[in-house]
Amino acid sequence: MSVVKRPSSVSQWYLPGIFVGLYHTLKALLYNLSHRQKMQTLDYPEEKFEYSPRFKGTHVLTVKKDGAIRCTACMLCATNCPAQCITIIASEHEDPSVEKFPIAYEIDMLRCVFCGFCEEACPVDAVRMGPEWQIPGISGTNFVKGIDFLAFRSQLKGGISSVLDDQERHGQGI
Amino acid sequence: MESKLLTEHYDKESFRTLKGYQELGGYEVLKKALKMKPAEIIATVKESGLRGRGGAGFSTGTKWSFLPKNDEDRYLLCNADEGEPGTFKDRLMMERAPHQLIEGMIISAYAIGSKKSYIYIRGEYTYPIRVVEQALREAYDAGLLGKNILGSGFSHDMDVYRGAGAYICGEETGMISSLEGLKGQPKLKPPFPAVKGYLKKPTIVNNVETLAAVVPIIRDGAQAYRKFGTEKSAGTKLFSLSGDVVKPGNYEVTLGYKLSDLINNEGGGLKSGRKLKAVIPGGSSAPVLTAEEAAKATLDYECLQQMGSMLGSGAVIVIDDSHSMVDLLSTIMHFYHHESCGQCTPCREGTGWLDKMLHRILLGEAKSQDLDQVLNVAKNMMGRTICALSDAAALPAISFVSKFRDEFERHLKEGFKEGKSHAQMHH
Amino acid sequence: MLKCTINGKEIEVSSGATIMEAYHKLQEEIAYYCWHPGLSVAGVCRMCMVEIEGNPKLQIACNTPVAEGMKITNESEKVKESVKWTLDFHLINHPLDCPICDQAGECGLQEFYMTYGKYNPEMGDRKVKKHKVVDLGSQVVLDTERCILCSRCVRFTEEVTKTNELGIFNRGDHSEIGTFENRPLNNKYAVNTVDICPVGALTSKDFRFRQRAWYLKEFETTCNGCSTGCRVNVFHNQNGLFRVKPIYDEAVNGHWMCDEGRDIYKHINLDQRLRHSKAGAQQVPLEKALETAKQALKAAGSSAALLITAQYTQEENQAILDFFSNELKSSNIFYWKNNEETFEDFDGLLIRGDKNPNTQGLMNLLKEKSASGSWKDLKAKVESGQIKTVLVAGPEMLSVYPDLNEKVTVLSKTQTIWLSTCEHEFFDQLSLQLPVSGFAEKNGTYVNYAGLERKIQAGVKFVAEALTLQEIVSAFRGANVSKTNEVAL
Amino acid sequence: MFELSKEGKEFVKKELDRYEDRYSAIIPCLYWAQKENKGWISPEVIDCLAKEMDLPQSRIYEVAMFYTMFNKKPVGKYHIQVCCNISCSMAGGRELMGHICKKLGVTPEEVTKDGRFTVSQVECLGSCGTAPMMQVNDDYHENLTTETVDRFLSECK
Repeated sequence: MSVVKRPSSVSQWYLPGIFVGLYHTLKALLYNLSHRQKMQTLDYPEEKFEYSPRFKGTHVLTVKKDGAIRCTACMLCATNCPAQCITIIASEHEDPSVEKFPIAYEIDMLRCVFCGFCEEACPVDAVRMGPEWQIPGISGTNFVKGIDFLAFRSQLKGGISSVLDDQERHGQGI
Repeated sequence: MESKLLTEHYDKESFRTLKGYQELGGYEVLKKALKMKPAEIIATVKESGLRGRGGAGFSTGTKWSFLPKNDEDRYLLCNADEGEPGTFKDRLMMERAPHQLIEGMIISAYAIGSKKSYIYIRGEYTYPIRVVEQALREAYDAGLLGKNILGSGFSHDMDVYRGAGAYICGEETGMISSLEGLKGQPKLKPPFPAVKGYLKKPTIVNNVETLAAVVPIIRDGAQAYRKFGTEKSAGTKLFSLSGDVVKPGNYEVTLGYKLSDLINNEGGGLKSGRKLKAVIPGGSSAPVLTAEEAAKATLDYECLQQMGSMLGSGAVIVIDDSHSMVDLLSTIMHFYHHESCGQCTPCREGTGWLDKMLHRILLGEAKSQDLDQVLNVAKNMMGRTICALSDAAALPAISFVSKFRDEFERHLKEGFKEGKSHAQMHH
Repeated sequence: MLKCTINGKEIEVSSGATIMEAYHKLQEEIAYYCWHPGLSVAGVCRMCMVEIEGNPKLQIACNTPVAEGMKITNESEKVKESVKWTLDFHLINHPLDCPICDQAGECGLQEFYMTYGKYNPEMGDRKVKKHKVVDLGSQVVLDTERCILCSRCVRFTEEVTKTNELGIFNRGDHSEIGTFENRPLNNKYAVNTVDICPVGALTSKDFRFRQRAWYLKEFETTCNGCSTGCRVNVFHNQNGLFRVKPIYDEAVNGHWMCDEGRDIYKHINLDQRLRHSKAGAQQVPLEKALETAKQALKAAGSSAALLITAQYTQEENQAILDFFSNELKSSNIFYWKNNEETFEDFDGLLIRGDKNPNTQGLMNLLKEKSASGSWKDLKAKVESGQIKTVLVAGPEMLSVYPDLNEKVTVLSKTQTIWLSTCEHEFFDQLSLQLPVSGFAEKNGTYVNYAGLERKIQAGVKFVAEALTLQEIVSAFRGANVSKTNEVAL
Repeated sequence: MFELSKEGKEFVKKELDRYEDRYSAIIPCLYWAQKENKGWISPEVIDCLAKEMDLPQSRIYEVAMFYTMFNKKPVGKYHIQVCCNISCSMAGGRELMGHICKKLGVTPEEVTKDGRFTVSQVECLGSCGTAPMMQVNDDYHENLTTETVDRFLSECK
């Protein structure tokens, strides 16, 4: 059977509790003031936390070596997405070796649950979940992000190249 | 005993002309045959045990008896496509004795009651085509062809059709498709050609040598023909000997003749200082025999069947120890990849796959699992297509790799003696 | 009749039937590509291998005739291994570009790969590269790398349309489907080759990249393109109708349909539809429009006229004709016959000159009502002023009515109520337009040229205010047609 | 534009009635047309034949592309076809072909600059007893050695 432990009478007094609390806060304050580098907190936004590659943040549309986005508009991500927040409009590419590409690829960031199903479904490593998650905006902002944001936003510095490139793919005869 | 039933007078120049041929007893057998009843001729051929000389070895008499008994007009086709690598006997027969073939065909046509026959000759044989066409003109002028042959009331037309370069047209229904002006792609069986062949009419397709052999059979009778050869493989056959022998060429020997005798006596044995490594007994589609097996083999349908190979078209290719089996198999696979007609998927893709694998093995860029892969692919190609080209491609692959496995393994380790450039030129 | 057992199930087939027809009749699962019930047997894909008791070698089902008491199975290990390898042979030179292939989701290779496929590809060598995105003609795009050379399309152009545009060129694994240079695949049944192509080698230009197969629902109906009345499947989802494919129908269209019929989905989509009733160019609420129409017709009484086209179902014709003869007691019923000169044409297969689905049906009803007036009579009466109010049951397929302009200019002078499915700027000259539902939005029956009844069903409902003629007639009879704006997709 | 000569047209007419089925005349007519079109079958040839024989182009094109003896590319005056199959490769057929290509300075299937020669590798020509061998246009040259080949090449004008 369990015996309930009652707190001792001294700890029920009001003042000693305050002083013990203040003591710990001052101790940490003084320690941090003297050891600036060891502090855990980051000076956001100048310093940002480095998330692990597996972190499921804002989507990234990877690009091919020639700069065009890798996505072939095969709709597998849109099909696999539980929140159905990806809309893609495919169209014909004039280069017959590319054949099909998306003229519109939009993800509704408010609906997206960041589950990563789209990343798993993609056969050509065209969509990935990036390390950042900050998508600032107020009620008026458009949270449905298109290709420009997903593939060429400034943080991506010109686009992240896909693992699978056309020439390699054809080269291996797959 | 003298076993030259067909090639007795091949050395005489005049044998090619009608006059020369008739002086040596030509077209007498035709007169005799026209007096006999067609059924009697078929019975004699069946009794003689004559089997197809083109490659399948199917009993000719039985094949003729598949024809429907009604009076629907039917065709006799002579298969002179001779695409099987290593075979060059039909060419010799057409160049030296066209009338022998024509006479045999008229007798066969009379036996099966056909009013029209074609001789389908491969396109590359321009000279034999000229010789046969000349012989046909002579026969027509002499009243041996056309209306009411020799007053017997039987009329028959014969024509030459020139092929255009496709190994697949050596296959019965492939040839029929080619004759019908289509791509030479084999037709689905059933219906078999004897029931619905050329233009959906009953058709009999026989090899040049088979039809020529009808002449001695009718002349001397079935029993005289049976004296040659073994109990199940009766008669004589022309063998095209080639490869590393001193005297390659065509030799007519009785069936059941020992393979080693053919190589050493007729063929003059191997070139000096070389040892026999392997023999391909029946053309490129026959599984290869190792030197030991070749020593025991006799040239007839049954013995080679038991040794896992086949008599095929009788093209004996002798391989001595100076040649690499890997190189040869790669050549054969390239041949079948080039000649597959592309209709059925297992053969169309399988021959390409085998060819690429063998090329990679030849260049040494392969592991020993690839050898198992070759066996696996070959086994799963066989027996699943319309015609036997996939078997003809798979059987050599299986026999080469399994019987000379050590040489293949050694090749993978040491690489190709003559170096890569030689192999690359192959493609 | 022959009896045989397939996978243990007893079945009786007519003599001379092949094993494949027995499988087809029994709806038993068997893998095949080159066999097609409407074409000759090619026997080249070698997938439909079956094991027959007493026969050591596997036989192809599509060419082996059934013999009495044959025991056939395609579930034995030997058959599965054979199909698995043959499928692998199909796939070793296949480009595997399913992401950009329209056939994904309904592709024969994917389908049989799931049931028979081996999951680790063993072909390490370089694949054969062939021509991709080949323009075969106005309707069809070809990709020879995806092509498995089953020759269905070649046999189609040889046996059905007899136009011989397609052929298989070269030899071995370099063989390619194609047309000769200046003879593109432009016959009127070209898109049938896209339907019968089991893989994504032949894709339709009209449907190219517009939708994924697994996003589409389908419903069965009858094509309203001409009086043949082919049985078709319409593919749609919430964004609209996307394509039309034929369904096998013994009596009328067999396995095929024509290319014109494939465009009948276009006029149902919202962009071409008349969505609200309009008075002239002014949009008018539905109830008010119906009210004014009712008053006008009631006022005109027996001098009101009806101009009807043969584009409506039998039930609709019945309702509107009864309304005119019983309620309005008017006998001014006129039949609008379009493109008279090509009316009796027939191309030998499916396409008929009479571009209305229900001509026969309407003729029967008009004969009953003994109304034989034609457009000329109405035009004369309108110009002479005898008729002031005209109700026009306008055509649904405007493209097959080239004389539309003439009718509208004449009728714009009087008070005209024009019922139309689609929008057209000419109609703004008329006094009143009412939206009517298209063939894909209503149940009903057409009667085709041969008098056969051809059912259509309401698969979708894109325009809330669109009514059928029965609903309009019941509105004229005072029923309250509360059109909620629920839209069935 | 390729146009059949007068006797070419007669030949086609004769061939069309010679066989039971009009399609059988395709191969003989292709041979004739190839001779008249300097040794190869161009699409114009097929167009002309299709009009002449009143047969679908695709069928004639299929036959032309299927058989190896109809050349799909222009060939030189002398079309050297070296056999590299089993017996010939054992007798050095491939080395011979390498030698000819090097001597004429041309890669297989291409035409030499002066338009005289084309070298191509072909399958078994049915002359394995007299390996190595080659076919030039219509006639066989057997039991070749590099000397006999060089002499033959120098004689060809």
